Amino acid sequence: MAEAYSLDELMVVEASRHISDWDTVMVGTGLPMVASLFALKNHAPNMCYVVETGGIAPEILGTPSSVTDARVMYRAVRHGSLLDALGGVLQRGLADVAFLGGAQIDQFANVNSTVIGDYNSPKVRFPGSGGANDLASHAKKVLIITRHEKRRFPERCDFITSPGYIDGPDGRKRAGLTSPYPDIFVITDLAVMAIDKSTGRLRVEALMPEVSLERVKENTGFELPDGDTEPVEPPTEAELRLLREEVDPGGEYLKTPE
Amino acid sequence: MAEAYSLDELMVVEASRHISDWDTVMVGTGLPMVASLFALKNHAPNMCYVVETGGIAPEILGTPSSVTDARVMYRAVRHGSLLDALGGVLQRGLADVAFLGGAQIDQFANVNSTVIGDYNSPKVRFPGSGGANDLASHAKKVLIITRHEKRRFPERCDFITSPGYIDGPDGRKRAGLTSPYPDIFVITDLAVMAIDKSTGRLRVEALMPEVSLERVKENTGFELPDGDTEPVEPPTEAELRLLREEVDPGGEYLKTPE
Amino acid sequence: MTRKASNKVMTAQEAVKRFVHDGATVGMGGQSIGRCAMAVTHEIVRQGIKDLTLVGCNLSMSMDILVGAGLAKRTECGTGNLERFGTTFRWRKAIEDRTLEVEDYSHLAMASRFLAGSLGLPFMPSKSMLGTDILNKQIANGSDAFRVIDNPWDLDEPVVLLPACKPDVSIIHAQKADQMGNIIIEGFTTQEPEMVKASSSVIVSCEELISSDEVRRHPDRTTVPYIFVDAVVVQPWGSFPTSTYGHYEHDPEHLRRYQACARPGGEAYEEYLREFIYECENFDEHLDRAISSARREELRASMQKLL
Amino acid sequence: MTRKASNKVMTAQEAVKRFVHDGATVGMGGQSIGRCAMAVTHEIVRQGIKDLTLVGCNLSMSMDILVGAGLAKRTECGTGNLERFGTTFRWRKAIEDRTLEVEDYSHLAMASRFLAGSLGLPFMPSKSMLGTDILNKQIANGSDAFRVIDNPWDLDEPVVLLPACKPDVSIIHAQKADQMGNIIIEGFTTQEPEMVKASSSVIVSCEELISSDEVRRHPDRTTVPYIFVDAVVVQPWGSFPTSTYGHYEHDPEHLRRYQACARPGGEAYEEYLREFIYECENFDEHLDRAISSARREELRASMQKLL
Repeated sequence: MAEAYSLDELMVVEASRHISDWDTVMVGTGLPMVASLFALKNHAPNMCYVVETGGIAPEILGTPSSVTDARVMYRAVRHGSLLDALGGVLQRGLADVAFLGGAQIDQFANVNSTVIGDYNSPKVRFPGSGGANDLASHAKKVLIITRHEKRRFPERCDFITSPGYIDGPDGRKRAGLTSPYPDIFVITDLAVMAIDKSTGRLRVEALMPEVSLERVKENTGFELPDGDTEPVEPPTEAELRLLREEVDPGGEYLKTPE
Repeated sequence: MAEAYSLDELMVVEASRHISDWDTVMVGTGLPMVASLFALKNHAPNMCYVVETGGIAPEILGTPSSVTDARVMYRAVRHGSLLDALGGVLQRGLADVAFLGGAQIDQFANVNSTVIGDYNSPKVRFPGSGGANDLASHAKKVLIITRHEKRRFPERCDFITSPGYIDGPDGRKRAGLTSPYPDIFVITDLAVMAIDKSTGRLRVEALMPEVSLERVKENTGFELPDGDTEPVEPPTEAELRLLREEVDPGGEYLKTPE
Repeated sequence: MTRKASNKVMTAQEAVKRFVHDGATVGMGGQSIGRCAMAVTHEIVRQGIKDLTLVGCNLSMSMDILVGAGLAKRTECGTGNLERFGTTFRWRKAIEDRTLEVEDYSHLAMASRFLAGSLGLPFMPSKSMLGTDILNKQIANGSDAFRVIDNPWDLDEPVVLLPACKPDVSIIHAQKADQMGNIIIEGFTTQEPEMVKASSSVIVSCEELISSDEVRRHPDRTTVPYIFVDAVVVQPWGSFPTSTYGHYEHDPEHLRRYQACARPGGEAYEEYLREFIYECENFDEHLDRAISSARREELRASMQKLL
Repeated sequence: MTRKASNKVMTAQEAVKRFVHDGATVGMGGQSIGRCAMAVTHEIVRQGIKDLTLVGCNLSMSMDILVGAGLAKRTECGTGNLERFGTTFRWRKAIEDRTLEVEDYSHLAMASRFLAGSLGLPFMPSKSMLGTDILNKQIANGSDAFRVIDNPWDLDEPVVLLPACKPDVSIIHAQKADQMGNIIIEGFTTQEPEMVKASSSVIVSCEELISSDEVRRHPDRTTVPYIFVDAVVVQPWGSFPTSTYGHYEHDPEHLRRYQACARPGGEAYEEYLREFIYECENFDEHLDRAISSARREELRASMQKLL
């Protein structure tokens, strides 16, 4: 009998599964950092973890609290600058995967991390792009991790900080982005959504255990098409142990089940 | 009674006098390297010698034979790249002085180091710009050192590799150069010529000992206006000793008098 | 102006007096909870230098203090936050209240603007921000900072041009410097190499003053040579409560204490500024109030374990 | 293509076979009489890989050999020469005979083109070459490589745009590398950091293979990380007769010997190629023919005195 786990935990484990061994992965802060660290320690020991602060292929120590944390620089093969990482690796086209979070994600997988309300008279101001726009613009595959709440999934973002498919299947191409048709996955505590390249819109690909497509739809502010879904594999005991004991031992990012 | 010296030696000493202590000087290869090294050891101990290969403020060991020679990197405060030196110091506007040589120099102090004859069917092909174009384009003051032969001073260069005043007083400004009105000095074994900013043309400012303006004119392919000239100070014994014993001890660059 | 090989060691007080002026554009070193130039920032607050435009990639606690103290009129940056320790609350409030001008960029876009400045170029191309509101809404707002042109070698390819960013003065905290102003930054370097080289003046505070002889023994390790630097302030713990790689970790306690005052603002925030900045003659006095020596040892030991 | 952390150590023979192809654009490491990638160059000559476009800032003896051996169809560079040791005679002759296409740049212009390539940008602005024939005659010749536009923020200011230069393969010689391909260049780095990062494939020969553990102990010293590198060739003396900073000085004797053959060309040059390249199975055999062990000790000792 498998151990109890929280959907937050499974979300992180499932997100990590979208990283393959040997991938070069450009990693944002927060949950992306946790899920990438999990991948590195679990099934992708040869991945090249790249931090926007410039570290290349660090071995990473448990639970960094910032991209400037010495834990994300541990035994890197090179320390460098923002320009090296975001320009010389990412914009240069060498990131297989980029991994970010976001406050709002819309049906085209555009991400808003700038503002709720009007840009010129904001209701709530968020931190802004940081490296997120760069990550979403230049990687071959984009992973977005966020908790599934209706307000986080509006039909249109109040402000597009980081491009998804913008407004349809050829939106990125028209905008002139160098990576015009990337795979994009949105991994939440309820489901995995992916861009359908024929529409440029998100659809549900997989559901967390005991979560129905209906429940996902109820918690999503834009329309999701019906279609086949797969169940997300629960975490193994070994995965849970790794997550709890090495990746986030203090539970700084993830709650374990009560 | 002063020691005998060659005009080659005086040319180098005189050229060095155009470098002041504390100047940041971007130095090309050959005689500019020798004259700048002389300035550093003689009267400008605090100058910042910058080599295009990236060395900043090296202390320099005697007679380097190349900008890649370890002698020009000796005890630098930083090693770097071509981009650091030519982009980050020179184009950035931080060079007080740039110091170069050249195969042809015309009346506007334009320099040719590319080709004799037509560019598309060359009589003689030279090495090309190297950093010379960058030096002449971006420094606040430009020093050019060369032996005085008529064929080296044509009315118009066969090919403008490095800009002087191009075609008149506002030639550089019109071309869009960031340093539109630099001082330019041409130091030879016969004379010191300088740009007259009202005409954008070279005129003789100083004459080597026992050299007449007539002799300079005979050895120059373009017209030189009459006007006041000063005599170039002969080198002191201490200067000659420094030149011969520390700067070019093997006589690799300069012949001493027979 | 060319900076010379003279002795540039001075107090933060003198450095700020000489190189930071009302209305200046200030390049902010550090990022998030790492290596922010806190000592120099405090001195700017004490001297009340105002109408500042703060520029950088991630602006963090040092920026938030200058905004909170009412000294900033504008920011140009990629983010304002302290990651796990929350957002920059005084900055957020000032934007929501529309008392602060902001220009938004991606981190790469800001780094690219500094790169242009560091190379003496008027602008830098970028392939970021295309198709987004960072570009579109700011252009619609009449911002002069974004141009989209066709790549002359592929007319189907739009390219963003961004104007060079050349701060009047940059303030950074580094591990090492010598008295000439040669700087060694260890670990991550953020946008600082390009930003510093793009700046008209540069103030560096450092954990450790080393000899120029040591610099000349390892010229490969110098991050920025002295020709870009104007003032060297020797200030151990100069980035507290943010970390300095190799020296000490960030201090979660003091970061939370600041955030607890910055979030509500008002009296709580005024009290923070009074207790920890205005009433302190210098940064050492701030440190005496803010952190015990036992705690300092802990943060040093904690960093040592991560190297 | 993304390069992985696998073991990339191989012979020059294998590296050239896998990564240098007929018609390739080849980025040339080193400069003048310093750190040219001679071992890899010799292997290209032995394998007769042809129709090459050679790119770099200062192209030197390695370029001259490829031109002299009839393998180059074009160069794009800032200079061809060996400074005190004379010009690159085979290159000069080929240009004068109009058997080689050339595109001329300043050194900064070429470095800027590599910078664009290394950042994934289609072009880079430049303020060099304005008002000169490098620009004007090549534009008049119909070259597609130069555009002059107005600075959008100051319409009175012309700015040159240069297209990114992205070599198919770069060949460089470094002091140190590990088997993953992390590279440490000591001393001057020429245009190599940008050129290497702009390239689709990279072959590095090195004086010394170090452990990845050593690389990870000093991440501040890595010049280029492994994600840009495809092949590591361990070849002490791999830049002979040019120098490798920290290891050995250039060898004036062999440089003069080469120049004495390159200047006249013809039989003398064919003989040089035969004796020192074609008849050698590998670079070690070349070294055995070209320099005695006593002389090697002299050049090593001579470099040690300069450090």
